[in-house]
Amino acid sequence: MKYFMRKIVFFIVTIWIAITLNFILPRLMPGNPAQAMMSKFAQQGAITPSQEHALALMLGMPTGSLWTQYWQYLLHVCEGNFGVSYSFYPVKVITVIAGALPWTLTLVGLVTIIQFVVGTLLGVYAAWHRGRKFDSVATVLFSFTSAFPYFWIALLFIYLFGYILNWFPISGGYSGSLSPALNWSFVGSALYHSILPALTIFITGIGGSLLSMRNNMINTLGEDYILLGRAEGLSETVISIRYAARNALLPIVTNFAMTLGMVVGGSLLMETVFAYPGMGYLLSTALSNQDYPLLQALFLFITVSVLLANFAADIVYGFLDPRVRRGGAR
Amino acid sequence: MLEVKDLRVNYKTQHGRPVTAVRGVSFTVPDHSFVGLVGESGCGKSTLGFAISRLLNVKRNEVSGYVQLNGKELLTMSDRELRKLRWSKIAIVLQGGMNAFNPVLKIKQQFMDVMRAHGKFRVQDMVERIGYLLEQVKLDREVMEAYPHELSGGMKQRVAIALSLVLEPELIILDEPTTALDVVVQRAIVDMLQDLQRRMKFSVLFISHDLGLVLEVAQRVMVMYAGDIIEDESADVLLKGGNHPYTKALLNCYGDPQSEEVRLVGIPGAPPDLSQPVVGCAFAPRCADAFAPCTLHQPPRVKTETGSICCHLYTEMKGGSKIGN
Amino acid sequence: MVDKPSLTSHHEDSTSVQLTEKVRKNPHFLSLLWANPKARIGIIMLCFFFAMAIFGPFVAPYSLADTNFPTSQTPSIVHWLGTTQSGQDVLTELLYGARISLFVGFVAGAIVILIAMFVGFVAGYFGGWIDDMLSLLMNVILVLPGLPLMILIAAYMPSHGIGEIILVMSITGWAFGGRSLRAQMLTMVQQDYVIAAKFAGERPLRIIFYEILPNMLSYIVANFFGAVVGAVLAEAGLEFLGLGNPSITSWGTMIYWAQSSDAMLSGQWAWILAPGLCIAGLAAALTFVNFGIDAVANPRLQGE
Amino acid sequence: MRRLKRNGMIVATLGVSLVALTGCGSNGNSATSPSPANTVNASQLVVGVDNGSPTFTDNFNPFAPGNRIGTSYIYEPLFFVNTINGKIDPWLATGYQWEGNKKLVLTIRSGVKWNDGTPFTAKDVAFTFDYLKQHPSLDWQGLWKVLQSVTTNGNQVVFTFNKPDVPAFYEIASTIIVPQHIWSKIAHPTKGLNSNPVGTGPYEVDTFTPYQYTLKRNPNYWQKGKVQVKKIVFPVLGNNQTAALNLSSGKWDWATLFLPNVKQTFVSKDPQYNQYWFPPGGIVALSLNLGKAPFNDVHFREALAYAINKTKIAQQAEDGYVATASQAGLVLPGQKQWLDSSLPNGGSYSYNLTKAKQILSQAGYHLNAQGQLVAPSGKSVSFSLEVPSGWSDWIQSAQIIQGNLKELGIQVNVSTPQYGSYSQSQAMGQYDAALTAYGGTATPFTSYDTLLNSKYTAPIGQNANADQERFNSAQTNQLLSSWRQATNQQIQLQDAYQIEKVMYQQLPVINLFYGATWSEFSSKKFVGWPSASNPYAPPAPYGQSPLMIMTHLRPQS
Repeated sequence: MKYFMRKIVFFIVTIWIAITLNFILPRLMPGNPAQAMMSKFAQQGAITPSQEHALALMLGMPTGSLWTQYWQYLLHVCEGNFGVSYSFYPVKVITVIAGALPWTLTLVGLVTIIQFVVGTLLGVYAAWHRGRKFDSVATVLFSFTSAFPYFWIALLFIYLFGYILNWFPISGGYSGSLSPALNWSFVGSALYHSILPALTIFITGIGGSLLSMRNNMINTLGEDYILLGRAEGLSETVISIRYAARNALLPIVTNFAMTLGMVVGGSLLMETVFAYPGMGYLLSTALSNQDYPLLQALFLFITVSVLLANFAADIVYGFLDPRVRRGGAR
Repeated sequence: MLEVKDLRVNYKTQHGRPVTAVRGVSFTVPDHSFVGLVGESGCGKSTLGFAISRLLNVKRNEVSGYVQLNGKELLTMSDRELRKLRWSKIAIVLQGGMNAFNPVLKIKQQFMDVMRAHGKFRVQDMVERIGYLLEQVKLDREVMEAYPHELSGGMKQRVAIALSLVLEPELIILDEPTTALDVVVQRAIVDMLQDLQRRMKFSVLFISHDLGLVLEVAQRVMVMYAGDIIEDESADVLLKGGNHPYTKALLNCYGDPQSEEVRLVGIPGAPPDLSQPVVGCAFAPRCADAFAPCTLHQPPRVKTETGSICCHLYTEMKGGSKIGN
Repeated sequence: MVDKPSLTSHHEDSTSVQLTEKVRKNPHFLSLLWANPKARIGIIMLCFFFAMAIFGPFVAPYSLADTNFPTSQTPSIVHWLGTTQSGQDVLTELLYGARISLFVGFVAGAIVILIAMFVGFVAGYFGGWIDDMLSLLMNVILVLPGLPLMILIAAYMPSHGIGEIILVMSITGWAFGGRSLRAQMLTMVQQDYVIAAKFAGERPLRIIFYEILPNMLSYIVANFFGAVVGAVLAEAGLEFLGLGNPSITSWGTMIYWAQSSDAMLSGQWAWILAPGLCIAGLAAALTFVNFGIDAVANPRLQGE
Repeated sequence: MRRLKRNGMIVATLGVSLVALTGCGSNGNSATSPSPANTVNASQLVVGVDNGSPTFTDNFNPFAPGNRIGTSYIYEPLFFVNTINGKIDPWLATGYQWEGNKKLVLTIRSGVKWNDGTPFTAKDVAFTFDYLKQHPSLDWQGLWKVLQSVTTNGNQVVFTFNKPDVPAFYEIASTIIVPQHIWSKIAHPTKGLNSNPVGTGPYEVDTFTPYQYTLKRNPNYWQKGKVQVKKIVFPVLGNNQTAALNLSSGKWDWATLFLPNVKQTFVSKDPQYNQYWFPPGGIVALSLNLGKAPFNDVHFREALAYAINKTKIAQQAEDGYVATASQAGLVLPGQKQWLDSSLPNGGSYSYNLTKAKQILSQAGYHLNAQGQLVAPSGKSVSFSLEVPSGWSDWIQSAQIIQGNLKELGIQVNVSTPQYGSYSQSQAMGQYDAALTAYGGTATPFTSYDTLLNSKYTAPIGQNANADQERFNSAQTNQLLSSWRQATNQQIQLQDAYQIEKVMYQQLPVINLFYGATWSEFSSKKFVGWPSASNPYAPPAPYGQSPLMIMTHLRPQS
C-alpha cells in the first residue's frame, strides 16, 4: 500500500511540475507569444494599432500579477480550460486536442504494445540461444534499426511504398470521403492508412525491447535460481519463461517510462511526416504556427499520457514483483 | 554411490590459455556417508561440485573424466535422462540461498515446480509433502505461502535444504550452504543437517571453505588445492592434524577446533596461476617443508591408513603405496 | 539502454571474477574491449566517423562554399550523392556534416555525463534528504517525455543554434545517467575500502575522485556513450523540426533541407538516405561499443 | 517549411478575415451523410489548399482567423479588386462615386439573393459595416477611425468620413458582406463556429468530414450561368512534403505549393494539361535598422544594394520562379501604371561589386589589415541578419547575402530566431538587419504608407506597429498625406512618382525579389484559368480570387 501511495504522490507531484513548467517557460523567454501571433496575422504589412487592439480583444491576453496569473492558470488547467487555440480560432484548445488524442493513443499505444511483446519474446529467444546465429544477427541488425531516426524511416517509407510503389496512402489517417464512425469501411480505411506509420514505430522501436530484454535475460540466466532450476531438472520452457523471462521483465517494466518517452517522442516526429491526425502532427503545426496555448496543452497532455502509462506500469510492476506488493524493501 | 574418476575442467577464457580449474580429480562418496570438500576460494571446489551435477556451461567449460552415480555415467548421459535423474537422485543446495529462489514465486510454487517436473501429483499431496518437509527443517508450515524476500537468510537456507529433500535423493551436494549466515544460525543448520542425514540415509557432499565446520559434521574430508584433491582423509585423522603441509596450515588457520583458543596463522603466498601448466607440487612455492622433488615432479597419490594423500614428504617418510597413476 | 548489472559475481571460482578484477585495475581495458567482436565493429565504425570528421573536408570532392553546380541533381559520377536545391554537392555536405554532428553529440554527451555524475554522485554519496530530493528530481525528468519537452523549451528559445540545441539536450538528458550512476555510487559507498577511507577521515571529494571514480569508469564511459547516442538522435530530431540552425551543415540539417526541398519529389533518394544512414551508423557504433563495455564489465554477458 | 507556401496559407486567412465581415448563419448541420466522393468525377474540382493541420474544424465563420478556405467561395465583397494590377470589377456593388473626398456613395446590385433565399439589399451592407463598429475586434482595417457613418438610401449606401481617406475605398470594396437577418442575432461574432454559412457567393456547403469537405453550386446565385464547376472538393492538405507528393501524383486539380523544379515534378507528369503560373504578389526586402550606424548612412545602403546579387538569390533560393524586385517598391509588371518612367533601369539596382566598393571608399569606408570593412567612425562593420526559423528559402537568401557582403569585408551572421522573437525585435527596433515582406496590395499607397509613414513608427525600444525600419522623412509623410486625400488620379500618380524616388534614392529598405503566388492547376477537367496573358485574377484558390476564377472556368471540351 505504501508503494502505491508513493506512486500516486509522485504522479501528482510530477503533473504539478509539468504544469508549472508550462507556466514558467513562456514567461522566462523573451518575446511575447501573443505579440508574435499578432504580427503573424498582419504578415502582409505591419500591423496597425487598431488591428493590434482587435487581436488583443480577440485572443484575451493574461493580466494581473504573476501569482494571480499562476493561480488562474492552475484553476484553468484543473477545469480543462486551456484557452483558445490561435491557429484553430475560435475552437478551444481542449476540443482540438480531443480530436487528435484518440489517434495517437490508438496507433502509438497499440503498436508500442505489439512491438514490446514481439521484441521481448525475440529477446527471450535470443538470450536463450545466446551466441547462435539468430542472436548474433538480431543484436547487430536491431542495434541499427533502433538507431534509425523515426522521421527518416518515415520519409523513406512514404517515398518507397507511397509514392514509387503506390501501395499505401501517402498521408492522413483515413480516406477523406468517410466520416469517423464505427463501421467497416471507416475502420478499414483507418487501418490501411495506419500501416506505414505503424511499421515505422515497429521497426525503430522493436530493437530497444529486444536488446534490453536480451541483456536482462542474460543477466537473469546467471542467477542462482536458474542454475538451481536446471539442477532440479525443470523443463527448458519452465526455466526460460517462468524463471528467467518473468524476472528479466521486471527491470524493463521499471524502465517503462524511458522506453515509452522515447517511443512517444519518435512517434511525434513520425506523425509529422505522415501528416497523421494525431498529437505529434498537431504539435509540429502548433510549433510552426506559434500556437502557444495549443503547444503548451499538447505538452501537458503528452506528459500526462506518458505519466498515466507509467503509473499503470508501476501498478503492473507492483503485481509482478511480490517484493513490492508484499511490503518488502524497495 | 558416487564415483568420480580423473575429472578435469578447463575454463575457456577470451584471452590466451584455458584455465584448468579441476585437474584430474578422483574420489568416491559411498552411500549414506557425509563427505566434506574443503579449500580456499578459487581452488576449484565449487567447480567440482557443479561439474559432478553437470551444471557447468558447456560452451565455456571442457569437462572430461567419469562421474558415475550408482554405475550410471552422468557426463555422457542424454539431456532427457539427466533431467529425470536430477533432483530425484542428486540434489543441490546453493551457497547462501539468497538468490537460489525465484523471487517472484511463492515457496510453495517452487516446490511444486520441482515435483511436477518429475511426476504427477495431486495438489493436496504436494502441499502435505511440503508442509512435512518444512517441519523437518524446523520451520512453520506457513512458510510455504511466503515469498523468498520475506524470509531471513537462515530460513531460506532451511527451505533450500527442505527443497533438496523433496524427491528423496540419494546424494545432496551442498555448496557453501552456511557461508552467509551468522555463527549461531550456521551451527543450528549444520546440526539439523547432520540429524536429517542420519535419519533419512542420504549421502552428503558438503563443500565449504570452513575446515573447522566441516570437521564437526563430516565423516570424511577431502582437501582441495589448486584444482586437485591433495588429501582425502577421515575426519578423525584430520582432527589430529592431518598429514599434508597444506592441511596442517589450514588447520592452523582455524586453530584447534576442539579448543577455545583460536590462532590465526595465515599461509604466505598465493595459489598458482592455473592457466599455466603446474610443474611439481602445486603447493611447493608456499610450502615451508618443500624439498627438491617437490618443485620437479608432481607428487603421486598414495594411500594412507584411512585415506589418500599427494605429498612427496609423506611418500618419503611413510613410503605409502601409489594409487592409480 | 541496458540496465547495468552489478560487478560482483556469485561464483567465486569462476575465472570471470578475475577478469572483472582486471577491468578494474588493468590498463588494457581497451584490448579487452577489442577482443569483443561487437565492440570491435563499433570501434572500427567509430574510427571511421571520426576520420570523416577530421579528414572529411580534405577528401571532400568540392568545397562546401561551392554552390554553383546544377541544382537538385540525382546521383551521378560527378556528384556521387547528387546536388542540393542550392547547388551544393551532397557528398561534400555529408563529409563536412560529420564534424558538427559529432561535435554536438560528444559535447552534449559530455555535458550530460558531467551533470549526471555530479548529481548521481552527490545523491549516492551523501544519501539522506539530499538523495531524496535529487532522486525525485531525476525521476520527474525521466518521466517527462524528452522530445516534447525539448520542443517546448526550444520553441520558446529566442534563437536557435548549436549552443541552444546543446543546452536543451543538457537540461533534459542527464537524468538517466544520473540515476544509474547514483545506484552505482550507492553500492560503491558500501565497499570496504570506501568505508575504510571514510573512517580514515579522507575528504569526500578525495574519496569520490581517488577511490570510487576509477572503479566506476566503465559505467561512466557506457553512460557517456549512451548520452552521445541520445544527443545525436535528438539533434537530428530538433533540426528536422526546424528548431536548429539550418545554416550550419550537419546530418540533421541535411535531412531538414532534403525534406523541405522536396527531395523525394525530384527523386533524390541519396540526399535523404545518406545522412540518415550516417546518423544511424554513428548511433549504432556507439551502441556496439557499449555492448563491449558491458560484456567486459559484466561477466555474465561474456563468452558470446 | 518553405516560407512562401506558408505565406499562402496566411494570406488566405487574412484575405478572409481582414476583409471580412459578413455573416453567417444559424447552426444547421450541413454535414450530412458522406457522398461517395473520390471517384473520378469530371464535374468536380479537387483543390489542395486547405490545411486542416491535422483535421478540419467545421468553421465557415468569415470573421474567425482559423476558418475554412471554402468560406471564400461562399461570401462576397462589394467589388472584386485584382491585386495583380489594381483593376476593380463591380461585384455586390455595381458602381461607386466620391462626392468630395469625405463622402463615398455605392450603388448596390439588385436581384441578388442569399443562399437561403432571402433577398440581398443595401441594408445588409450598412449592417455589415455597423457590425464592425459594434465589434471593434472585427475591424481589422480600423475603418471606423476614419468613418463617421454608413447609411442607406434606397439601393445606395453612403459612407461619410470624418477625415479624408480615399484609399480606404479599397478596404470598403473588399469587405465581405454578411446577411443582417442572421448576424444581427449573433452577439459574439468570432466565438461561434459557423457550419451552415449563408452567403451570396457561387457555392454553399455540401458535405463535411474532418478530412474533407465539399461545396456545391448555389442555385440562387446571381451569375449562376457562369458557374460551371458543379462541385468543389477540399481534402486535408497535410504537410508540405506529402502535399507535394499528392499534387505530383495527380490527385488534385488545383493547388498552391512551392514545388522545386516544377516543370519536372509537376508539368511533366501530365504535360498536356498540367500548368502553373507564379505571378508576383509582394516584395521580399532586406530591412536595415535605420536607427543604428552604419545603416543610417544612405551611401552604405546604396553600396549594399549594388553588392547583393539579387539574380542569384532569385535563381537559387526561389528556383528561378520569381524576378528580382524593383527598388521603386512596386510589384511589376502588375503595377506598372504607377511606375515613374524617369527612374533609371526601371528602378532596379543591378549587381555591381566594383561600384559598391567605390561608393564605400568615397564615403570614407576602408578595409583594415584583417580585410574587414571599417566605417568612417572607426568601427569595423559586422551585423546579424535575422530570418524566421524554418523559412528555408529566406534562410537560403540570407546565406547568399552573407556571401555577397563578405566581398565587401562585412561579416554577416545569419540568425534564425523563432518567428515571435523575429517580429518582436523588429517591432522594438532591436535588430540590425532582417529579411521582411511587404507590398502586394491593390493600391501601392497601402504598401508605402505602412512601410514609410513615420506616424506609425516608435523610438528604438518601443513598439512600432509599422515603419519598423524607422524611416523618418517629413517630405514622405507629406506626400502620403496628399495621396490619401486625393480623389484625382493625376495627383495620386504625382505623389507616387515622388515616393518612388525616395525609395530609389534613399533605400529605406533594399528590395530583393518578388514573392510569388504559387499556383498549379490542371486543365484536364476545366479550362479558363488566369494566366500571364489574361491576368483577370491572382491564380490563388484562397482569398477573393476564387469568386472570379470560378465564374471563368468552363469544362474541357
